[in-house]
Amino acid sequence: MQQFLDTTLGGLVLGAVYAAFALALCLIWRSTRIVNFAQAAMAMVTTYIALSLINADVPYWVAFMAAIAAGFGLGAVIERVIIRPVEGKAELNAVILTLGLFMVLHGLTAITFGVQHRGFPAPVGTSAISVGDTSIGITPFGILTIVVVALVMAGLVVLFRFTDLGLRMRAAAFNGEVSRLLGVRVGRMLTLGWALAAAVGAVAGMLIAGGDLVNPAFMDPFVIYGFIAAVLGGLDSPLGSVIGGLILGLSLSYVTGYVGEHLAPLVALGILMVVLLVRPSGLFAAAAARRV
Amino acid sequence: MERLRSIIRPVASVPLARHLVVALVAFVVAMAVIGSSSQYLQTRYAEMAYFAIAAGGLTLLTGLSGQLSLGHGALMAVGAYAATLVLERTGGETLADVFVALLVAIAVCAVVGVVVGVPAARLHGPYIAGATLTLAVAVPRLANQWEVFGGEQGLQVSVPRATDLPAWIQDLVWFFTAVEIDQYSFLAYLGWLLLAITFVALANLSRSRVGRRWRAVRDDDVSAELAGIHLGRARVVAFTVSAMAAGLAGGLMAMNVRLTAPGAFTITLSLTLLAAVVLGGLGSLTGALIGAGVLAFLPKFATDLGESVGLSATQAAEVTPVVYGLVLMLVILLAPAGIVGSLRTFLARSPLGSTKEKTT
Amino acid sequence: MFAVEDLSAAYGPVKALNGVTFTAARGQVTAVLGANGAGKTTLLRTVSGLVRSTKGSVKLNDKDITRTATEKLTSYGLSHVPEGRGVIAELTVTENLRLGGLHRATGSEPMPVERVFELFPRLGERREATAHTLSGGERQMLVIGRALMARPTVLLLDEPSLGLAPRVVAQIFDLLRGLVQTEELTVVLVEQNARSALSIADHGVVLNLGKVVASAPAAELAADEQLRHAYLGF
Amino acid sequence: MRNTARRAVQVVCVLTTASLLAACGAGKERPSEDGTAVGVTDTSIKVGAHFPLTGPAAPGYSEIPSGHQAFYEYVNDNGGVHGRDIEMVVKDDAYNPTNTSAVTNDMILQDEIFAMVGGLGTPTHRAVVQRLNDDGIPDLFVSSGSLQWGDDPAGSPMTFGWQPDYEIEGKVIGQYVKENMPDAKVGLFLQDDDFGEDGEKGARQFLDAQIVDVQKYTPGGSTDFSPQMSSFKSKGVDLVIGFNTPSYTALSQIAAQGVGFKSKWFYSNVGSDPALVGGLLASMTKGKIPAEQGVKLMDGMMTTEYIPGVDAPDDEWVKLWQKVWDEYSKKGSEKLTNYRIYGMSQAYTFVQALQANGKDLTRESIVETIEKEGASFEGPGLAPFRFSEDSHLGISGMSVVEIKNGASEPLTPVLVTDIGDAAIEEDDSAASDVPPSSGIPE
Repeated sequence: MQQFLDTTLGGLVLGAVYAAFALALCLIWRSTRIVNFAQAAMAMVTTYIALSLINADVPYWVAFMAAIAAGFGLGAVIERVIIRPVEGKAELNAVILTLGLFMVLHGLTAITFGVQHRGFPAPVGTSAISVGDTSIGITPFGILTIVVVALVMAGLVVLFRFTDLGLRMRAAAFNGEVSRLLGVRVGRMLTLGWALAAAVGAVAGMLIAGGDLVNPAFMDPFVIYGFIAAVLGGLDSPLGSVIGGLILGLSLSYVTGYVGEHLAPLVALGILMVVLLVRPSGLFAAAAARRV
Repeated sequence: MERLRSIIRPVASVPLARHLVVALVAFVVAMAVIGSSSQYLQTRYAEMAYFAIAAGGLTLLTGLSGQLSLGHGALMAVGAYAATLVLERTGGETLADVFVALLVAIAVCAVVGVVVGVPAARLHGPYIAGATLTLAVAVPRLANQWEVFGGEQGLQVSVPRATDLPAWIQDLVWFFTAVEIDQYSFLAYLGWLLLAITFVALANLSRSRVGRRWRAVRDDDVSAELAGIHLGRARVVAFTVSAMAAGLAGGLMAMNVRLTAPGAFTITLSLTLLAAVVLGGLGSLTGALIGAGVLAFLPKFATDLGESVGLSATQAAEVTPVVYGLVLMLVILLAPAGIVGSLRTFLARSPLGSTKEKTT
Repeated sequence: MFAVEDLSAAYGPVKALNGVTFTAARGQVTAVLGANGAGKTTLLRTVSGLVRSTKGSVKLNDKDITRTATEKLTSYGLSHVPEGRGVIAELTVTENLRLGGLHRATGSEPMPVERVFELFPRLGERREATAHTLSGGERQMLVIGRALMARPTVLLLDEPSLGLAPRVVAQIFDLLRGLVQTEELTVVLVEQNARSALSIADHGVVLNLGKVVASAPAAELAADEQLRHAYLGF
Repeated sequence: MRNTARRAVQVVCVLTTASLLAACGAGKERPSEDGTAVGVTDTSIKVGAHFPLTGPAAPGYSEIPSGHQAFYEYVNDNGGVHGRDIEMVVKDDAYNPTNTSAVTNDMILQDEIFAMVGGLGTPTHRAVVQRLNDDGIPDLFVSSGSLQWGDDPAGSPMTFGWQPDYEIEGKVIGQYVKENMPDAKVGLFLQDDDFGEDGEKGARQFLDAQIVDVQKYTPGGSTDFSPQMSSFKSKGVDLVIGFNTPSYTALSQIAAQGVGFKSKWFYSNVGSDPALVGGLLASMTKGKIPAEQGVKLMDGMMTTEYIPGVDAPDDEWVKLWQKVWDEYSKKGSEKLTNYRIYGMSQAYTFVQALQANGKDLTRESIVETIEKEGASFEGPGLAPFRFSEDSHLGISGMSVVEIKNGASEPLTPVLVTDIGDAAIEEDDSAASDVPPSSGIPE
């Protein structure tokens, strides 16, 4: 029972980060109909930027903000310079392009920062919280992770539901031409979409890295797990992404805890295939069925 | 001269015969080049051969039927483990053992190809990319599940010693290259022989009715379906063929590396294969060969280059993936047809090229 | 005043517009008519900058807007209502309308969403509905209402009658006629349904194969039997 | 036909280009076998080894080759061995067996090394043992305690171990725990390969009844061990014995804290360096706390020791290593660490073997020398080597120590034993060896 509780709590924390990451993928998908396979590498780069700042004695939360800002800038530049030419072209092109970007960012980070594992600090404790005599399987940092992800989601809801900017971004994503006719600067909105997504990705990177070792490959599992979480929720639906992330986090935590860590990717593949073949528009699709 | 033409013309007009001639010429040249190379270079050529086989299968799939697979690293793993387990049982001391192992690797991969291809046929674009990428990560981890695969440290692969090879092969090689065959050159010859055979088979297939169907499916699946082509079936066949090539490549890789372990089949391997076919030009076998050559020889050059500009050894090792990544990006942004495709367009535009096109 | 002069455009080698010239007067409805493929929609898309013109100019109140970016036109007071009932299906009715008001004509007062609901009470009843649940007529009301939110002086309408029942078309055209009078709008109405269009238009322009073949007061066009048979299909 | 010809030309062009390109970089004639050994000239000996310079096993282990190289330079500057300078090629395999196979291939065919000395890692080196033995290349002093380097001299005649094997380490740990903590509920934390397997084998000789849970990890796999630690916690484990590499010591500590699992810890020698693990822990835990405090987290952990380390600066061997390191470290700012001492100690043994071999050096002769004389080599090891024609296993014993303030305090005298059911005996004889005044073995 104790193990089940610990595994569940661990899965929730993991799921929260998957959710944030899936949310980032979802933002990009909505704005440009592209699955960004370089998202994990971008988040890794911003996390390294934060690490260098922390090692230069910059306070943790300043570095955290710097990572978000760096993500924002990186996302904007990448959309403008690299992605814009393939927007609206054959979807294979964008897939190959983002995979190439993944390799380049990966390699350049390794060359710049080295490939060794480095410790990454956490702003709060990473020891389990005790209630009376028994400790429960969640740490202050785990709680912080969930809170931060919840804040990010709340922020995005406010942005998209209640602000004019959010309305412009949604319109640009759904129907670029009509939006242009209504005066929306669609190009800017798409850039902003990528920038926001990369900033959310940067948050996910910081949350994964905290209290753990980082190396240039530390975000690699997110290339597939983030994608699966997003597809699970239906790529188009931010709420779906969040729920997809939590489901995936819990599933993988149970698999790792009770069966074996090495089977986690296989289970993830199984989940993905079942969703794609049985419910192609995702578990929480609102609109018409999508073509997979 | 006229008589010569009359002999050549029928050969040239039958695709199979034409491909056989090209392959034969290429193989003889390859033998000569391999025979006169150092042992180190022979290992590179052997590597180039198995990469080319895998890339050939992948380029056929992606270029002709429009399906992008990032899971070919996993299929190579399946082929490698199949061949390794067979060699472990048979002892791997004779040429026959080697061929049995490779045939089993191909057969197993054919089955896996169908199993993966059926669901994959229903996916497209980013979905099939994500699913096959997951496959590439998941399959090698199965080695940790069952004892028989040897876990993380993998299985050793035994290959025949050169002296155990049939005498006629030893003589033949000596006759052609004036150098005694050894283990390294043996693996290089074997690789190039199988490469030639594979490419003839693949080239023929893409020229055949099956190939035309694949192209139809790639270009416009709705019309293809209206024209009576069974979409799913065409895609599954394409996937299976390309899985078989990956299986053969995996088997050869196992023999060359002499170890089969999950650590060999990383995401990077799959992405690297993709880089090879994109660089050469999707759908082009010549392109796949060029791409494979780059895969086999680039790492050393890129690493040396990195070290010469003052990077440490570990940093320099990262130059290679950066180059692969840049290749993927630049080809997509600047020359989506790849090297071979761009050359063709260029030749077709020049007056020389256009007359050539007419005569063929 | 809205004027198009010698406007040409092409899709690759195909000339879609070939020296089109006409003027739309303030407070009037100018109908652009012609068969399918005559270049009507291309004309509007070229005016909006969605298709690049190869020659000629577009003037709005004597200001040259030929090369103005599409996104800026609403601030100049020009609203283009695209064909195919270009609602943004994923947004609600209110959101669509709000979006329309975000980039108004420079110097104009914001228009309350309620004003549109007064004009189109049907939309008011469905204000929180997602646009893809609307009927064809409702969608057409929504895009017109949305365009009005930008306080335009010139309204370009692309095939508002497409796929609608005659009763609904009549209803929408009535509303349009009313708007032109109360808001002093300049309306360019592109229509295949020439009979209905001419019934509310002041002036008519007939296109064929990208060229203007006739330009005359609406009543004159409606009376020209030969022209009607050749180009207008009634 | 033109088409055919063009195709053929294309293919030939590709091949030719490839060979030309390759020729610029690596065109070398195959080695000639005319009596002199490959990699040996009158003035030099070239050796090579694979180490994880990158990846999760790199922390600590990547420092070992710098110890080797510093000691070789020291020897070279003092006249070399029989007039020959020692040159060492180091290749990174990132602790991935496939890479090991590839870089070993390069070392054999491109660098043409005489012998491999100190190649690191159980799963990694296992991948190349057969290859090295097939090609008759001496494979000396593997940096790993797996049994396979030494328990089958007939099968792998060219391969020699160096450090105590994991089975005898498991036995020593097992006996200590059984005698001193008979009520402990033991959980094993194992690397999922021969490393963990050999250690488990030794420990089970004494602790079979006390082991209540076994958890494994894959190097290069997940770095989150919360599930494993949760399992220990739920099974009531109060003593964990870990056969793992240093990063995984840090990661298991973090995961244990994360799930609130409290226990005593006993890490095998390879995973226990207090300075390294402490530093990793410090940087991973709360904010920026100094490494010394991270080292404190290691306090009370137990491990074993078979060569003197940096915490014994007055030891004669450590004084020698300090002197060599101060003079020959490539980057003066870096400190002497236990891993560099490990490398220098191995290098010392190799130089010792070369000296004993005499001037006529071949691949066969060096193997013969170590088999005949290796057991009497005096060196930094606390216990003697077991080298003979029947065993290529390395150092025969160790003492159990407890970590306090980043230093180790002996809990037992040196305990010497062998694989199988050989008895464990106290034997301090080799611990009193001191280095020759020149610092170079004679």
